[in-house]
Amino acid sequence: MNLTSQNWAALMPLLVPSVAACLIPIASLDKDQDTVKSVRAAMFGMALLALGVSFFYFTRIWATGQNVFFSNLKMDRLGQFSGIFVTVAAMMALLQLWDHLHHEGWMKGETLSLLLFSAVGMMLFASTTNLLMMFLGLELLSLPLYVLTATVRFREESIEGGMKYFITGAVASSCFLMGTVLLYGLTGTLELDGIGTAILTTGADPLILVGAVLLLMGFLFKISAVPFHQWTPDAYEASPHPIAGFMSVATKGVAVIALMRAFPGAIGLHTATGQRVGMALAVLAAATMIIGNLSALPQTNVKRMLAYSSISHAGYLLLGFVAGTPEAYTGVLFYLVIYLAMNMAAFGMLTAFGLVGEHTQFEDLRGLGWKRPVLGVAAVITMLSLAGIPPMGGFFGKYFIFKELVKTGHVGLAVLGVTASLVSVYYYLRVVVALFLEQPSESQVREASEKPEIQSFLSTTTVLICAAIILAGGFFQNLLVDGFAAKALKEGIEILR
Amino acid sequence: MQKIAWLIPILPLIGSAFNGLIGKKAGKKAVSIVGVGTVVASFLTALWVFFAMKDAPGHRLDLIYGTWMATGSLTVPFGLTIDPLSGTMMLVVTGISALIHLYSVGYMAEEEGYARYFCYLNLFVFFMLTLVLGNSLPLLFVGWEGVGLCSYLLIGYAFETETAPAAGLKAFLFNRTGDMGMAIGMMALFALFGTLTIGDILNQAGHMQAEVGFGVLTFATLMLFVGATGKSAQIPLYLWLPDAMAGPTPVSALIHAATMVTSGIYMICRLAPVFSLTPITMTTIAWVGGLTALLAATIGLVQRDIKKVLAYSTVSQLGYMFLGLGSAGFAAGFFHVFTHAWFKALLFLGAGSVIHAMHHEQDLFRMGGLKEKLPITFWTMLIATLCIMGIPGFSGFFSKDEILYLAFLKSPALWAIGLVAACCTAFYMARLMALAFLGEPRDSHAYEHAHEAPMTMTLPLVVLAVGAVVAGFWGIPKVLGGTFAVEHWLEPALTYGHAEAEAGSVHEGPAMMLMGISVAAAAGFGLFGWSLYKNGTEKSERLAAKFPGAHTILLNKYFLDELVEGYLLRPTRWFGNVLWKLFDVIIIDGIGVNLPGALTRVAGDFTALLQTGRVRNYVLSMGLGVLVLLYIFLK
Amino acid sequence: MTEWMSNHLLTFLVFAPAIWGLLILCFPEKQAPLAKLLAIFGAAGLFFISAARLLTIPPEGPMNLVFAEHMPWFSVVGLPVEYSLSIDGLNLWLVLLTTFLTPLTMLGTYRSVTQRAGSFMALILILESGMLGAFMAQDLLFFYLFWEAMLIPMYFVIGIWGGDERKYAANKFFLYTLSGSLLWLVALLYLATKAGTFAPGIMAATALGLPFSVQCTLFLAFALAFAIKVPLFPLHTWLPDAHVQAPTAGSVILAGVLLKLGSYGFLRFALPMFPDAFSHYAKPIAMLSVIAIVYGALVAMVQRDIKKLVAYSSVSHMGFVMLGLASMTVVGTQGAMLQMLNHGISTGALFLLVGMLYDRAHTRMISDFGGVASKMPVFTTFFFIVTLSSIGLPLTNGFVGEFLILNGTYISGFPWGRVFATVATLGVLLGAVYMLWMVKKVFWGPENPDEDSGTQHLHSDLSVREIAVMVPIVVLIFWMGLHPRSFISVSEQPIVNLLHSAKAPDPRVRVQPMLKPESATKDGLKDGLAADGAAPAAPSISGEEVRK
Amino acid sequence: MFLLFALITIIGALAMSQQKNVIVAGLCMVLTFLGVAGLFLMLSNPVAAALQVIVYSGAIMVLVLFTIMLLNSHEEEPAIQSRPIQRWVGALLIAVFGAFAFRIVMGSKALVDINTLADANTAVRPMEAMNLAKVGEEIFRHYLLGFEIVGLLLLAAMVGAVALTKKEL
Amino acid sequence: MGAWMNGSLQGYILVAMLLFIIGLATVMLRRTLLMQFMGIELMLNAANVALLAFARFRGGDVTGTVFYLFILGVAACEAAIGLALVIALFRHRKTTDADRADSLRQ
Repeated sequence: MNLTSQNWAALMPLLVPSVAACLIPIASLDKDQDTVKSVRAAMFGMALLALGVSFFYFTRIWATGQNVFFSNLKMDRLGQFSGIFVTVAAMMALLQLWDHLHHEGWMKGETLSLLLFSAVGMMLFASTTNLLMMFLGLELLSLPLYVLTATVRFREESIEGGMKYFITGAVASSCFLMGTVLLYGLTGTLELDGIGTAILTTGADPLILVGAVLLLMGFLFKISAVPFHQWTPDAYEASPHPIAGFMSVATKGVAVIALMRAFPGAIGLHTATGQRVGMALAVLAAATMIIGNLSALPQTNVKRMLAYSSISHAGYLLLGFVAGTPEAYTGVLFYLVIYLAMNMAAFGMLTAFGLVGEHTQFEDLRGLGWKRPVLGVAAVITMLSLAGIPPMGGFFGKYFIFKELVKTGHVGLAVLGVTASLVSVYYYLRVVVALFLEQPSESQVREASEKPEIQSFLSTTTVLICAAIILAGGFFQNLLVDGFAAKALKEGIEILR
Repeated sequence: MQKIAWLIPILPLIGSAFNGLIGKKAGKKAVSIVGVGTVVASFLTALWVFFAMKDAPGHRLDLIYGTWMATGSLTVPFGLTIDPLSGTMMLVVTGISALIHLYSVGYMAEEEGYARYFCYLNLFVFFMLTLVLGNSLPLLFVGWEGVGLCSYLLIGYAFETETAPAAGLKAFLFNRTGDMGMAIGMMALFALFGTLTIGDILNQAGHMQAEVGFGVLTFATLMLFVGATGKSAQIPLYLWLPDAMAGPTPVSALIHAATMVTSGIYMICRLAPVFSLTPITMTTIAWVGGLTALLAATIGLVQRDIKKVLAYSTVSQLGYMFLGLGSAGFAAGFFHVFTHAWFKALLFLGAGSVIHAMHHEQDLFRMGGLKEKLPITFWTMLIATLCIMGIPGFSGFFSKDEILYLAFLKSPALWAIGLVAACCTAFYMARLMALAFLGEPRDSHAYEHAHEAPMTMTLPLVVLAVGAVVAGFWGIPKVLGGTFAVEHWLEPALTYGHAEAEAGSVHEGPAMMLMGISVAAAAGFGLFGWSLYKNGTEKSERLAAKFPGAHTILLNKYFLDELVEGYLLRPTRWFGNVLWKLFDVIIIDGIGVNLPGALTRVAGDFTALLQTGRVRNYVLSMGLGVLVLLYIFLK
Repeated sequence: MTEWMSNHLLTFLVFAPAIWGLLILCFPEKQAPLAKLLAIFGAAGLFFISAARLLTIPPEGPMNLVFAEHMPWFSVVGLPVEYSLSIDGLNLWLVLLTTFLTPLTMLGTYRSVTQRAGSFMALILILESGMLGAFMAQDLLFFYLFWEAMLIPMYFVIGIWGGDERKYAANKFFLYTLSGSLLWLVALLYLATKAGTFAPGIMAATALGLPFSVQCTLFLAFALAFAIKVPLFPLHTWLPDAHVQAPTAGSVILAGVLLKLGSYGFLRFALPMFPDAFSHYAKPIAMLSVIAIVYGALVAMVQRDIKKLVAYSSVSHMGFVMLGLASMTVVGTQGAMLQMLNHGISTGALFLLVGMLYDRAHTRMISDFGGVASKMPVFTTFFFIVTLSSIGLPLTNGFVGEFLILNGTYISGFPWGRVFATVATLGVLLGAVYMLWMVKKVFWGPENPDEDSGTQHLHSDLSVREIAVMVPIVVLIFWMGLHPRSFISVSEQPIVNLLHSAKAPDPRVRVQPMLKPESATKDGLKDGLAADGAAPAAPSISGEEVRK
Repeated sequence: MFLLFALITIIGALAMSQQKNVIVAGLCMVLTFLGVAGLFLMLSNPVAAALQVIVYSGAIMVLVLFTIMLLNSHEEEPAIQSRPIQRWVGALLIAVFGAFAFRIVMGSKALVDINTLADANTAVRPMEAMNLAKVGEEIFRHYLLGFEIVGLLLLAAMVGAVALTKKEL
Repeated sequence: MGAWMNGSLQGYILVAMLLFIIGLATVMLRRTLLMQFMGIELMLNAANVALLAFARFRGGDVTGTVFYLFILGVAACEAAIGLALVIALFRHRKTTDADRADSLRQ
């Protein structure tokens, strides 16, 4: 088998992290890794380097504007977009993980390896149109995440969260698989395009629709749309903060992109099936926004709040699918970029403030903003962006989606969306209130004085970078949209034409 | 050269600014010079302008200095109008003000807030002159509200006491209630005429027919009259004036007797051509005036505070003026303003002199026998008393009689009311004089120290006394062979804009008889009061004991203050509280704002409950989700 | 640099404070005095620059958009958004009011904030940017951005430096305001996607083509957002909380400038974009305004906290503004315009003065005072003058505004105009009732003998700094009262055009005043509304309002 | 034959899902797997059948049973809090799904079409048994990446399992 | 019915569906983690049955078998991770009852 340079180019970004993922466990065999920082640094360095190289390759391909491929791996613009997306998220998670694992006092090389595996799975998941490969990508991204959720395994909640994620995730994968099989069986192909054409030509058999439902459910589970969302808060709470951030961002992102490939990309929107998908997504998006936002209100734990918030954001993202115009999908991609920054910053903030273990309640954040003002301001920017207040990027994400929603006549959904985001403002402001408007309790002050100063240079840096991206999304959105998101769509799945 | 008329109001303003900003540092002497000097200068300018006006064609000067407001269809210039009406009023205001400023120099000499006092007083003159001279209703309104403000400030001059600020507040709020009416009236006139310049309004009014029934014009004039009742202390807004006596006595003399309180009458005269188009309003004015005259006079019968007596007397006299106006006797009403200014200012200054001598004792029942100690005061006050009683030869007689005569022409009932009020007036004035100056001293200590006031205070008394005697001869009624010159003089102003001047009132029939009756009644009651109180209070107490009910009612001023407090103020406050605590806090904020918030919270608690923590339930909900999707896809 | 300045004056005005503020935000806590000084100098400098540059406009005569900057900002797939700032007769004085009040507020509260004072000043500067941007923005999305962004610094000002209930108040302020503007956003998007742009002129033209019921719905969405900001009864309940809890500077800015944005929004956008819907809803709006006037006054009357009293008086005064706008007459609208400035000056000054009192006595309860006049004569004088302005005494600014509004409403030609104007006059009376009642309790009478009372804590009269703050305000109070034309003449022509076209039956005339000349020709309205493109002849106004 | 294997499969599955004892349930599942293997045979796919027996019935089930033994928990523990509603909703949902599946499968025209087409084809040219060589060629020609990914997946699972259960932390 | 005896496509698909639903029911209704785990295995197997049936009736498509092999691998991986998680949880709680692991909720 001869591999052309194009094939290599498509393969390299996946290959490098895979190799690193295989090597890291070997390094972690070193017994001294608990005590010798250099070993840890070497492992982190290796992982970071691998991701960095991968990122570099992606940007290289992006710069040339080629659509490279290897077998079923389609590194088109959309794939490159998701690759950049995943590598950035993974790198940020890695940087935060360094701090977090030091705060938690537990460090294992396997974690890094699994993170890389998962990242590879994500890249694959989002850059193939073959359902079989998609399934494999799904499994490759999910299985390490189950374990990553349970990383801090001396905490029983951690294991519990992993277990819950595993069971629900396995059911969802099985459904995805069953859907794939049904579609394969009834259309005779595993390629999404072929399936789409077959549906168009032969019409939608009920069994094909069942297959489509099961497939859709697999995506929606990863996007954590209601009612497939219930694993989300538990898994996020269980996992280390950077992993939770990574899960919320990267998993959701690639699931959205994969869904984009599957539905508007293959089945098409104006077919009868496509319209059904739109209707279904409208219902679920509404439910997701409502339940996600409402459930976030009474939370006392910041991580759970952020989990519900990520659910509600899934609702906004799905609204873009409901609108279904090319502009709306561009908006969705833009939203994803901002969402990456927002959630990595939100979870990174917890790491950067040095909150560990059970101490992720709102009370634990009290007065921290004044203690570390720069970080506090970044956190505020993040929260306001999550709430969709201009001039933060989060507003424009919502703006692009709602605009198309209104344009396509879904005014009711748009009203629901803005109302939901009004509710969300309340709980995001609670973070702001805790950071800046409240004084720490006396016991907290005492505890803080006993503990050594928190070292979190890396995670702070990531949070600041994220805040910068958020602000850039607020002021230079045309750069992001036209230069990045729209290109990914236009030259990606051709739905812009 | 007439353009310098702007100096007339501005000079006192300069004085006020000087006294207010640097008066305290400059010392009392400088304050006195500036305070009095600017008003005197203003008076002299006014005289000059007055004569210029007399020479002007049509006895009228219209001076425009610029534009105040101009937008859309509304243009309000800064302009002064000097015609016989405003010219006379301007002279009265500046003249009497000058005298009272002079008087104040002596009266207030010991006061801490000397500069502040003169600041306010000068400011008052400025606003009063703006009111008088302003050529448009908004400008008139500036003075209208401004004098109210100065009245508030001067009544509350002793701000560190409990009562004075309260009285000031009361005065201001009653005034403002009237101002509200005034403002509405202005708006109505603006809507009607499309302008607020008095000259233009009167020009247009001249071409209109008298209104039949209750129309827009009647509404406008009634509202303006509401304004007049506030400023000129008529039913139902007169309650503030007696309380206003908490201010220094010169203030009472100037503001609450001679000038400000007559501005209501002045305003109606100013707009006489408009008012004469609305018979309903005119009748209302007459009746309100007559009833006020009676009501206040009866209350005045039993007051113990020397200034309160004079205050009710003022209210009563103002009622007379309105009675006159309402009976279509604009000239007569204004004539009474003119004469009243002299003798009432004199009465107040005299009372001030008494109070000054008695070390701020105001209770008549603690005075007595002051005739020897204060001869100038006594004699000048006696002249004023005779004036107000309406004894022939003194100014009050001429003006009051004209009003009573016109009232009779309007309705005999009004005349009867006026006559009763006149009798009461004669009685309480005689009572006042007798109690204060005759009999034995009832407070020997104060009596010992009593002494005649300094020059600055007695001089104005004398000047005013002369004025009070002479003023009446300006308007000798036709029935006595006079020409009622005042009417002729004011005619250009009162009939301004009318195509043809109305024929002057014709005197005939029972005029002499009516005059005789009223003079006799007044003299009779005066003598009755004199004799009753000449030798102390015993006789009167016996008389009061015979009519305990009436006495209590009168002593408590018909309980009107209590009624206002109980049925107006307290319910308003209660209503405000209800609005705040019930409507604002509970209904809008609670139900409208916090309830949705709380409901959202509860809904959030509920949806969070769905998260049971059991993985089986999670799978179940996923299954339900699939069912929903299947339903949507296969339906 | 100077050339850049003259070409980009508006950009400079909008963003300079924010950038300055961000710089100051970087100062460490220890350098707070320096930071404060720099902030004040910066704000004052901005005022002088703005005044010097903007007041070159000829005071009389017609004026259209005088200072303007337009450039495309982002036009992501379809809907273009413009970076569009301009200053014309409608917002000139509001802009100047903002730049004027900000340094004065900072100076006035120089010593009030002790904790993290540098950050406080910086936030005020950032807030100033937001307000200026909102006043100048001509593109509706751009306007919306500033409108929302402004909430953030204000939220922190209330939330960090506020009173005991500050968290509740700040959250309430934020959520309340946001709740209105989010629905507005949907309406905005609806109209913008129909029009294909956020330029108000074209949007207005589009709106006129929509069915009347849709116009009404859109108008209501606009009105809701603006009415909450104003605040119009019954959407006012955030105001007392926010005012009472906010630190002095916050209250001043809130009352002085922020509230104006609501009425400005009505004038600038809601009225010209939906003229029919506006006149359709003029009666309810006017009725709510009248209720607000009387209601605010009645509730203010029973307040025990001076600040809360002033807050409710704001409700009453802003009711006048809305009444004037609802009258749809030149006189009334001009009155509203002036009343906005008046309220900014007078109520701002009142809050400043209450703040000065609070700084000394640490209480704002009316019952804690009494006889303040003898302790602080200078303060009393200033307070009294401002009170007079607030109750609308002639020759002060308050009178002119209220007078024009009432007259404008009375002659509005609406059947309800006379009744509402008459009832609204009650507000003038009640205004005097609650203000002077409070003045009497606080300033007059014997000194409060209670050891713990506020009066006994007053040890010093106003300092030179505080007098320096109050003097310009007092000067303005009289200037505006004596020569209101220097303030409203610039808005005369725009308002005449606006109302003329709003009432005109000819659709071509109706959207004219909102169209920039170039956009009318360049974009070309698709339905040929601007076919002739000629500016409307200045309509005669004499016959318009006087109805015999 | 088909019916037999199908019944074995279904009955085994049903029995498994109703068993209280986990070990018995595991054994029932082996039965199911064997039934499935039979079905594969019916589908002329002996390779799959063999793998089914070896990997599922052999490896995976042994792993499961091994775990059961390791944990020493055979019996279902008493419920901590009975929530019958959840049970009933679940059961109802399953019933609905069952009925639904039956209706859909029976009503699907596409299945019938494929079936007839296949029958027609078989009539022409008998179905040959699954060819390993062809499978290998398919894997390495078209699904090489997939093959690699499965390899990665196995490695990841191994690393993960080790990370989770390694004795010392 | 005759076709049924010989195994028509519908029959296979029906069996697969039922197997899938029984697996789902096991996950949904049983509390023991291991039972749920076995339910998941059933669901995967259901997919296998359907897959191979389709492959057979689609004219012996080898892709189906390839897919089957991959699923086999995936199932093994899931088994490994799942059992590891069960063991890890058991170490903490000494139970395999899924309902008892509900410290994360709301």
